[in-house]
Amino acid sequence: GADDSSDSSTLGDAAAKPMIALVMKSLANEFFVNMANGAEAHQAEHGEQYELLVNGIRNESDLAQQVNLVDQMISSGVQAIVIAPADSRALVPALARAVAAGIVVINIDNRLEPEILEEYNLQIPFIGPSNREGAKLVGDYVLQGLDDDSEVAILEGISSAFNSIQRRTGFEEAVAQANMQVVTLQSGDWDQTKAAQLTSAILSQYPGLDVILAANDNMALGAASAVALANLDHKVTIAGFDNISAIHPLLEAGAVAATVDQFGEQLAVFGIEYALEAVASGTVLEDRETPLELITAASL
Amino acid sequence: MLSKLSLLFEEIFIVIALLLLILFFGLMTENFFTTGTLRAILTQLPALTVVTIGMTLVLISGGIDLSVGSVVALSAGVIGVAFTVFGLPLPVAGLLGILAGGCAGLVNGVLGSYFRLPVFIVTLGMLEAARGMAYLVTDSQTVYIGASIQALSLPISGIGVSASFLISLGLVVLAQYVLTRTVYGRYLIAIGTNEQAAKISGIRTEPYLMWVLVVSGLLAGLGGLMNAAYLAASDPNAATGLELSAIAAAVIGGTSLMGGRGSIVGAFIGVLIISVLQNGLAQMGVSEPVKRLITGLVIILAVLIDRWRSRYA
Amino acid sequence: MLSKLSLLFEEIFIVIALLLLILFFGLMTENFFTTGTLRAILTQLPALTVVTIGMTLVLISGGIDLSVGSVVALSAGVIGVAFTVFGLPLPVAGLLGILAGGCAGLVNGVLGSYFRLPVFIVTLGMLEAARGMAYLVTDSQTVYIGASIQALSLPISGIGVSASFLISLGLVVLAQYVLTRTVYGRYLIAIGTNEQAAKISGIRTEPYLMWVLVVSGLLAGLGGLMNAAYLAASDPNAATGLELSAIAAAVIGGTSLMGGRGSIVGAFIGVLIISVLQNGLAQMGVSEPVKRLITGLVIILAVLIDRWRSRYA
Amino acid sequence: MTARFAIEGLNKSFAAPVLKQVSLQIRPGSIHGLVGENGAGKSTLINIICGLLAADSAELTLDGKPYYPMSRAAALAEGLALASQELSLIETLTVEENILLSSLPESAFRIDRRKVRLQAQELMNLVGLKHIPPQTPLARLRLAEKQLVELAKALSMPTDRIKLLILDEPTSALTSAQADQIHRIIKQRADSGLSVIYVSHRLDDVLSVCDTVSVLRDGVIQHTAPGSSLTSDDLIREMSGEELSQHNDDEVRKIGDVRLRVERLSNADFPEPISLQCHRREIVGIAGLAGAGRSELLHAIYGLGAGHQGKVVLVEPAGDVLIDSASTAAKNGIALIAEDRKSQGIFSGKSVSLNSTVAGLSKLSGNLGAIISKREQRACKELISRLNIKSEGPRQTIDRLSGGNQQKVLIARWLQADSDVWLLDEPTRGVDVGSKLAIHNRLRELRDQGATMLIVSSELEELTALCDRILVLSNKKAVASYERGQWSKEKLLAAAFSEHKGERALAG
Ligand SMILES: Nc1ncnc2c1ncn2[C@@H]1O[C@H](COP(=O)(O)OP(=O)(O)OP(=O)(O)O)[C@@H](O)[C@H]1O
Ligand SMILES: Nc1ncnc2c1ncn2[C@@H]1O[C@H](COP(=O)(O)OP(=O)(O)OP(=O)(O)O)[C@@H](O)[C@H]1O
Ligand SMILES: [Mg+2]
Ligand SMILES: [Mg+2]
Repeated sequence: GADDSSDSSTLGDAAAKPMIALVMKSLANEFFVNMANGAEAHQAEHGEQYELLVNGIRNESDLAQQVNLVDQMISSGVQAIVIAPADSRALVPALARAVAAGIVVINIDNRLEPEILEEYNLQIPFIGPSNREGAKLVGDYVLQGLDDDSEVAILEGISSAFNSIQRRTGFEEAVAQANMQVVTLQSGDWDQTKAAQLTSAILSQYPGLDVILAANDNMALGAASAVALANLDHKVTIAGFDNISAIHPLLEAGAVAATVDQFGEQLAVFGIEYALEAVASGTVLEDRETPLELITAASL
Repeated sequence: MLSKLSLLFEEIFIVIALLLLILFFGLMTENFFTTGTLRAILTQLPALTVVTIGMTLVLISGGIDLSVGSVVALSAGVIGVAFTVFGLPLPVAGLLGILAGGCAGLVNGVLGSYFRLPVFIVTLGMLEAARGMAYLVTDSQTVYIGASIQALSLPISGIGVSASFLISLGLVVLAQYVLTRTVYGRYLIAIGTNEQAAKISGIRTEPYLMWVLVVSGLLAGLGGLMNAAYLAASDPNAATGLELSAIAAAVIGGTSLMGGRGSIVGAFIGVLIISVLQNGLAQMGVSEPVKRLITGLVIILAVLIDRWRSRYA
Repeated sequence: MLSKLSLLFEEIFIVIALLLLILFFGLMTENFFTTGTLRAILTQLPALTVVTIGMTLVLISGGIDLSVGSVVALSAGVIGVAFTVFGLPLPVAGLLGILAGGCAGLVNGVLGSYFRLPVFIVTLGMLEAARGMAYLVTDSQTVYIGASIQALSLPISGIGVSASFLISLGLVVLAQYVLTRTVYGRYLIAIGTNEQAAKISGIRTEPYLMWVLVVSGLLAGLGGLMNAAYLAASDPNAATGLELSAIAAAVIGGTSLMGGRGSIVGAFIGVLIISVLQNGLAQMGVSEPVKRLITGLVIILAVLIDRWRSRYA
Repeated sequence: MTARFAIEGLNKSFAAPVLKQVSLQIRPGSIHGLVGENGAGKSTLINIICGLLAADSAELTLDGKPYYPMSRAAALAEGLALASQELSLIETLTVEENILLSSLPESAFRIDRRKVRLQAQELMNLVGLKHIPPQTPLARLRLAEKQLVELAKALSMPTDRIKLLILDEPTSALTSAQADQIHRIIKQRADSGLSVIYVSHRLDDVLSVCDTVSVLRDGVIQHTAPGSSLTSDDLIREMSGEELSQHNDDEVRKIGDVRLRVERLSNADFPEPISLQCHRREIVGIAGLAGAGRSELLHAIYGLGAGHQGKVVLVEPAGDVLIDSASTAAKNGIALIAEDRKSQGIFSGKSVSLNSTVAGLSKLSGNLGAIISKREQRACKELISRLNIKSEGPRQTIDRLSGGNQQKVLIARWLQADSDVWLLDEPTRGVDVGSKLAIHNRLRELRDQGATMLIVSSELEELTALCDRILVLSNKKAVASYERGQWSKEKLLAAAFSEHKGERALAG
């Protein structure tokens, strides 16, 4: 640390080597950890091009803390902020402050609401997948071939979170298209234990339940363990989202039918590359949607 | 005989609260009175139960342990990594997890007892630190352990309940026995009531105040094992906020936050109330806001009912 | 004169802890000593500060208020909905939010004081219930309020600090004044130290115990307003776990969890420590596990340093 | 003459009736003494008068008007000042704030510090606390000083508002010199028209101070008569229903071998090393003024606190045992009954059973520390009857016992632990005369069975009645030691004052 500070004591140096801040949601969540790891690996390879500062919030729903982080990044003099906003509206004013301070802002993962961007007269490019399409993709896959009268339960994340709403909507579209019924929709707060407890209760209320669509893999894991413990006489099909490594054994064993990969590792890297370009060129870039891939036992 | 009856009487109001709750859910949902529900409740009880036992003991000694939730996650993480990464046999991995909990408890205990720091703050620090360590050992990733560990959570054939459940029940009985029938328990109560008077009565208070936090740590470690067995995985984010549930269960069961008064059996009934509540609300499938509102009301109602105890007993 | 010096001395160790922390981050990061950092800290302080003032008063009276985090969210939610859905002018909406906090505090206060329920449990119930209500009023969605409310959070030109900050600083001074210079403050300390003795001295304890929770509720409501102003939005998930930060700040600042002892100025320094810690860690960009570990250690170190006070003062 | 305050037909029951048809008249300017055994109901009566408890039925009149206080605050507003037996002081506030707590002078929303200091200082001078700065935190004070603060607090009400001053055992922790000073103040106030209710177990004081005395026995007023027409024997007879004879063993007895050796013991508060030897079958008294360091000496011997130098050795047949902590002390048969019963003695909210057996649990437990409840029950019942503790049984919470009976429970605790070295700090504070003699006899019995005792008492009579030898402390130094037969009250007092230069305020 001491060397760095003497290095970059002159403004010229700092300008020559831009500092990019990656502001994440919970760094305790595997998906974002992977994203951060991808970014750090990229920086290690391109160390001569830029410096990277990675920060996340303690708790995915703590908006104030993320706003804080943005302010702190502004004050630590970064050239660009690549952000996965915890909320699509509340982060806009803070990012407006960043833009006003001459910082390039790139939006990844969770799209900022266009209306509010307009109100602030901002153009912030978005790079990321469509959570809704991803949910629809995995939903379509697991529901195909099941009877029309199948009972479906949806475990959503924190109900107010943008991703959670998007994924829930995608799931609901898939269920509607398959002409099935959502018997219950409850929030497992993205949490494995909570999802397991919810699933146990749902299974005693709806003993004939056929499908559980979980808005992330942690909740899918929880649901799978609850199903294993419930001693059922029929199979329950489970879908997840995110493709974390712990889900692979369950995919192989067939306990979980499918999940979706959004290539989180590359997501941040895309964002950083965009940011570098924008810093160099001084122009604002277009939005870009990143790919999604359905993961099943076969594709492992 | 008489003393046993009056003991029952002490818990009677809280048992009534539990029965009312069960009745309520029985009326509100279709399938509440089924073996499925019973089974669901019995499989999820053990972890909260063992953690609550430790918490109750700590509260009786006049302290508090805010770190239990993080310690559960740490222990689960240690177990997952020991088993999958280092390939240790499950019993060894499980033991390591429990010991990790014990170490966290030891740090709490030494700082709180011998350094005389406020336990609230020490364990609040440990809440952060143990969670950080849980992330470190698991590399912030959920570790899938596999079905083998679920044996602990699966009903033993012939008995119909799981090993986890039997262990937690055994610990309830043991802890209640120690608390009410042994010198250690009596000393704990004395220390929680008036530490200075306990010292003058010849009780070495420091070791007791230390050990009760170590026990709480060990039990949280065991809770981590049970949580991992329940999930067949270890989740570094597990058990966030568990400390508040454990305290609520203890207090609903008649434990005083001022120290010196409490009952393990009461706390267990508190755990039952919380589990029935969670399960019932999930079966009703009401929305999250309504769940929160009802949970809040039930917590307050339970102590309101318990208040009658002090009036009529 | 002498009493003022000794008052300064009482806080001196904790001020030293703060300075050490600042020094540490100054050495570890490049841009810590900039106006930007100061500004970031100053804009985020107010909400935690006002909530901590209420918490400190409650702790001094011998109680605790676990519901503050949820009440902040409820108040913010009420403000957002009143402004955007019902189209009320901002000042009215803000007042409604503060009043919503006051109502939550009133329920806490009546149950805790007149019904004599344990405050820990009552406010734990309120923690759930108020969060539920926050979800209900906002329909579980972040309500975007708009730039107009941010005026409260933006530096006033010429002064360089925001209205929120000035208000919170004013409240620190006011609360410290009330605590140390008025009869109410002395009575609060008396009740927190020994409620029975206070009663024998002719103090009506119930109204005090009720009002202190109402005040905490009102301040949490104000915290909600400040949170909304900061975010330009009201977030029903806001301020989760804020109660623990507020308690930590108060205790770091020398407030006793057993009641009867505490200082608002000390608590404010506790808030500064927590803010500087968060900011500094973010600027260092260390990983989440390490952040957790350091946060835990600093909390414990701060009280360890504070321990010297009782030894040498 | 009409009564200032009158009680007619007052009844109060808890589990059992405590006060039955109590009637009292208190004239303006009269000091009305109230005496009775521990648990007779004196404090209960006072709590009712002061609005802290509600009577089941009663007619109360104050200055001819009906008076039914709903709370202590209401009673205070009517002009009833109280010095409570269980001290109503706040440890975290300063002395001056405590004294004026009920009526802190304000100006413009803030406490008027200058007025507080002036008013408090005046009251402190009055009760003999001149030597303490008014801003001292109360927690730094000794018990006796606290009791004086409680008195100053009761006297703080302006003379034109105060109608009745109630003193519940106001001198129990004071030396006789301090008590005399208090009595002078009370008499002065009474001469100017104040009515006083005065409760005490020091019967001679009651007789010399009070113009009227009422005796309460088992919740019934037995007798009310002018103080001048009574003797303390009369009072004892009315209180207990039987004759009591104080017995002073005058002969010099033969003591046993050395049991406890204190060798050059000193600590931070106690710079001058003290050496001392106590024998089997010996009672050693420790005399001194308030603050002489008597309590501290007992605490240091018992191994409490830190930073001690020198050593304390218990002589055992099997070899000497070094006492370095309270738990080694307790384990080796040393008992300490501390001065402040409430904070250092009882386990409040717990049963008589827990309180009486906590130090001797090992005797009641079998393998692995399991308590055998039959033994426990039996032991507790035995203790209750042996010490004549007035309670509903082992399961009653100790807070509901009267003060004197709580004291007996503490003695029971160490009896149960089979202690044979006893360190007793004011062992009969707040104990009625009958029980006091019973405790004395109990202590003599223990001594005859071979016990060693060190007794601190502010009552010289108690020391001269019990002790074989009296050690005098003055200003934290051991200044003299007298064997039975060598001492006189004058000698003891002179020694006690010898090192306290310029602190005469304590003696009055
Ligand atoms: N709250 C209570 N509940 C039950 N019994 C009580 C309660 N308070 C007092 N008693 C009982 O009432 C009786 C009278 O107690 P009180 O304190 O009035 O005695 P006292 O005359 O003041 O004795 P002492 O001289 O020891 O202070 C005692 O037997 C006591 O056990
Ligand atoms: N300055 C002080 N600050 C705090 N505590 C003190 C101070 N002086 C004495 N004490 C405590 O007060 C208690 C009694 O003190 P000490 O032994 O000096 O008095 P004593 O001779 O027993 O007189 P008394 O009759 O008043 O009890 C002890 O427990 C001691 O620790
Ligand atoms: Mg009494
Ligand atoms: Mg003493």
